[in-house]
Amino acid sequence: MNEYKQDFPILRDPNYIYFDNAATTQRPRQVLDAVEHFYQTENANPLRGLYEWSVRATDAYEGAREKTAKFIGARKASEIVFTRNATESLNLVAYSWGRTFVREGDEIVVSVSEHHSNILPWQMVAKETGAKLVWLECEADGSYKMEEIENKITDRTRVVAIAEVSNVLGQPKPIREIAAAAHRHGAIIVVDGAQSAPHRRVDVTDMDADFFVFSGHKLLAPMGIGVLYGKAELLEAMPPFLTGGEMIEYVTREDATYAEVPHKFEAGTVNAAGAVGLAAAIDYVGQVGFDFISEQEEKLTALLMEELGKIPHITVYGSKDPADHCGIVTFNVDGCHPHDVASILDADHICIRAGHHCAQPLLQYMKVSATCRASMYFYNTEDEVYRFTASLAKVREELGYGS
Amino acid sequence: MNEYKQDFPILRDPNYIYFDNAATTQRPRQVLDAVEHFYQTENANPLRGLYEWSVRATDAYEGAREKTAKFIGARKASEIVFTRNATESLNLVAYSWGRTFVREGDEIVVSVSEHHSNILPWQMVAKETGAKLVWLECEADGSYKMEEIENKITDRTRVVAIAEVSNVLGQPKPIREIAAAAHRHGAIIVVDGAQSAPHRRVDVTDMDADFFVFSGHKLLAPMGIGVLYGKAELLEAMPPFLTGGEMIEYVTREDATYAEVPHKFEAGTVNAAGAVGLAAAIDYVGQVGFDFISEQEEKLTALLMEELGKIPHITVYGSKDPADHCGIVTFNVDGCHPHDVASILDADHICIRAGHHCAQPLLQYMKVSATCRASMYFYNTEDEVYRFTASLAKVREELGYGS
Amino acid sequence: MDLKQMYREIVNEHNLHPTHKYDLEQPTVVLRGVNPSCGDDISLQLKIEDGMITDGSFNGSGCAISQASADMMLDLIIGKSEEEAQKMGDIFLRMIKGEATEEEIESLDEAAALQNVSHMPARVKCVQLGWRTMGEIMKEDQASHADGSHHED
Amino acid sequence: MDLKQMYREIVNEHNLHPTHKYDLEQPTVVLRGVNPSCGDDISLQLKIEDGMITDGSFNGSGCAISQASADMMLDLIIGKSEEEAQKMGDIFLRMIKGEATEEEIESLDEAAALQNVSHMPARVKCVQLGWRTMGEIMKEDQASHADGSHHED
Ligand SMILES: Cc1ncc(COP(=O)(O)O)c(C=O)c1O
Ligand SMILES: Cc1ncc(COP(=O)(O)O)c(C=O)c1O
Repeated sequence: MNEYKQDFPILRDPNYIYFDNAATTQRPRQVLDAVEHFYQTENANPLRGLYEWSVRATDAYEGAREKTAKFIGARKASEIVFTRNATESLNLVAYSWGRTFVREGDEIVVSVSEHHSNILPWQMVAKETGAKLVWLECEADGSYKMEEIENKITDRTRVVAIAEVSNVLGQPKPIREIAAAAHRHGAIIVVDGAQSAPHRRVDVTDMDADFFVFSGHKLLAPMGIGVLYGKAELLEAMPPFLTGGEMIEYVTREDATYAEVPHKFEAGTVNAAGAVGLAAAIDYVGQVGFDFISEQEEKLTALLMEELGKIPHITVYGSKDPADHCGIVTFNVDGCHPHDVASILDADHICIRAGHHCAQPLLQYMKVSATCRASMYFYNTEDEVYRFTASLAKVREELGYGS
Repeated sequence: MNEYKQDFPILRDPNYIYFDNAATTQRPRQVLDAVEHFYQTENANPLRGLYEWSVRATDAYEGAREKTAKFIGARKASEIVFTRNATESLNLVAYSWGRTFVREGDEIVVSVSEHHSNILPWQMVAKETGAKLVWLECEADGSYKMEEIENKITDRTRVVAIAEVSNVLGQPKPIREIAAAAHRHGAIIVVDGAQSAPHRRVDVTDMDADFFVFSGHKLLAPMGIGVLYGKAELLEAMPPFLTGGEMIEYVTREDATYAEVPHKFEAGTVNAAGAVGLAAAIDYVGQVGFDFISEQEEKLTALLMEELGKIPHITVYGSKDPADHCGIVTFNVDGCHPHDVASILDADHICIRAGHHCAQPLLQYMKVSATCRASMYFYNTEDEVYRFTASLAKVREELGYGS
Repeated sequence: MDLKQMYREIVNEHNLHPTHKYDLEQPTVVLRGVNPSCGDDISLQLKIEDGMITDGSFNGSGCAISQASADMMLDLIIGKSEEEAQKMGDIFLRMIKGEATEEEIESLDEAAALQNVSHMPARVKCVQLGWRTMGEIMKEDQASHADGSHHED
Repeated sequence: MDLKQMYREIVNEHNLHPTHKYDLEQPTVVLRGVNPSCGDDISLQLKIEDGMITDGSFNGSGCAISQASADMMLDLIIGKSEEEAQKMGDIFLRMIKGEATEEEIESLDEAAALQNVSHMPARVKCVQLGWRTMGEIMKEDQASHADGSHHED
């Protein structure tokens, strides 16, 4: 039994095995309580209030910003913009920075294992500006050779858009080296940290990311809060994206001047309660500690891969090294469509994902139309891994094969 | 004592008077519980899940969409797009519909009393497309003459962007007539319902709005969930706005085809818990009933205006008729800056707003740089009005005037 | 019937040993049906003569539910009139939406067992694929007939 | 000191009967300071001779706190050297951020009472307006001097 599990009300029911953490995590009591506490004691529209609740709401919101900045190693709190999710953060960069600073003939380097959220916005920028998308191709195990990186990033490159950890294969990329290559050629690097920030210590300053994004809901926080980190000088040079209340200084009939960074990018009433939940989640993760998180994930992944190896007719994708998975194991069962596999497992109250995982270019490259994905977090247990593999071992029989 | 007040944990402390409901409302126990229940029993990433929790999360999310559609009289649930707030909804319309369908030389009619969130996105569209902003001017009491409306809406008009209820003066506009004028000239009407949906029965079909937006947090729901209604044929003709996960069908390296409306407009992991909270809020409002809400607001407004009339040196803006205020009363105290007034009231635990209320063009037109605003909702009480006016009556003395 | 039972008793058989999965010799109409998000991709092939479905088959790939559902559908509609087939399709789709009556559901024979899927939004598209494709064929067919008759007026 | 007390005992007097609110005859430097969101708008006017602030005034409009704070600031800095004024400004701004020591705060005399405002984010810009404007004047002034001396080298 994992001691942390008790903090997660939904996980207290031992009948369910939740292995879809890369899609969204569960929320601990501490996060739910922090949000409740906000609504019960200081809920108000922050930032413009002249009364106690609004002042406290402002403090709570800006405090969450400070905490988030520290969490990912940003130099200043004002480099943190709160959004709805990683997808919105990436769109903000594409719409605001991309449409302004990318020119015809520029190249945007995107890795083939990107999530759709780090592909589609760049397809839009390419279309609107006349820039060209250039694809970083991965090896059979999902890794990227530095040679490929050095070849594709050139003086024509304006943006490198890349995930620190793939949501399909779980493999971390050498972001610091890729960032250095990008900067050598005068490009910026946009790092999708949706699958890294919950699992590894992130230091945006050390990796020298120009932009870094992640979603709260994949890191124990409530849905509806996401983060964009941007280097101060880049954020300052960018035009606003969404416009409206809270992000202005003066508005006349014809024009407007904008508030300072980061408020310039936070139009309309902010999700203060969501930010408070994120701050509580960061505290919780801090208490658990990334050492324990990595250790537990690696232990569970090693066990899972070992057990999967004992079941016939199973193909596991990606690296052979459990340390290279961030808790994500993607596989297929011969002759069985992933959706049927997931449905059969569901009958045993096991939650996994099946499909293209919002990474169709990668699956096209892997030449599979869909896969199963089990993704674990620190609150999962070895017992769950055993129960999962026991259930999976029966799937082919359940689907009519003579096992 | 108002029986509903007991449902709002934060309002149970009788020392505080919360009169900033136009900025954001408080949340009843029922809404907080619905969100907790979601996280404790069915939290998962909806829409792509193949297991029970995800199925239930999907049902909860899509159920909230159905409920929202019914709440505002939309014909189909698919005409409801969930966003973060009204501001994002308006930006979505401006970026997607506006940049695609507004042409050089077209006119965009905006009322002078609009909130910045319904002004700035249209300034952006005007700048990007070469269209022209045309201003509807109001009367001294904040009302709009049909004559002015008929004069400004012409065959050159492509969009009419207008709030059903002003957040400064509280005055409802004859949207049905304005929509008819817009449609006669082949224009669309974008209705900002941020201040109407919480206070009056809305029927988008009856008013014939092409787009209608509001924010959950001004209607008892959590922060971080907003609504865009759009007529099906308009939504279908529009390109997506944010792109990424969950809103696609096929993605290739060069291109993508998009999911059906409304999912086309909901990129990335959705805020299912927020939608669940909104559904609970709509249920709660349904139980209270708009008859009671209007009655209570009108009663409180009438009392407040009467009591304000007894205090010397006070100017109340807008209509003389309490029924024309949707609970919003904007005023100034001679010789006292609104920020000082709010600070003094805050010392008595009274929460009001002071400033430009994100409506600088209206304040420029009214020739004041800032005002005080008290905005009430059905859970406020006559006793609070008396205590508020008693405190306000002392403000000039507190600020050093011989009362 | 629980889900595993549904697979065991009905779906697997139709998926692994389909009666109608092959290319028809001389179909009068062929339509492709695709579920982009799952990758289900079938071609439905029918021979329609004088308003009667005299033969039919499907081919392609996809999950067990999409394949089995298409196979069961062909069991039901071969030998029926276009009208009857359309009515069945209508009942089937309503069953999946949870809107069909007991009696209607019984009329679908074996395919009635698929009603379980109505509780699985992610699988609804799979189970519907064959039926929706059939519905589109019928609609187009009628439209062209209607067109024809208008011309004759 | 609670907020009402702060108004009553200090702010109101400086707001309603400011000592330094008028246009200076021959300022050596004038700078406008604005808080867009509140509408506070002052012009700070100083006479600086040989590194000494020999006279000063402000004019404009705004909330009581912005006006009173500017008036109190002028009480403090007139007759002081630029350096001393800058140091006071630094202490004042740190006080509002909650980062000044007891001793430092005491050195601000009456203006120390404004520390209350540090708990009111919406008023922080008001209380800072005069001080920030003064700080900018000093910075520019030094920059031009530094420039000057460099030229002489
Ligand atoms: C009339 C009006 N429109 C739009 C908005 C913007 O709402 P939000 O800040 O929730 O996006 C508001 C509220 O501030 C409003 O009062
Ligand atoms: C690598 C990666 N990037 C981006 C996203 C998008 O995150 P969200 O859906 O929270 O915007 C995800 C998660 O789905 C992801 O795994």
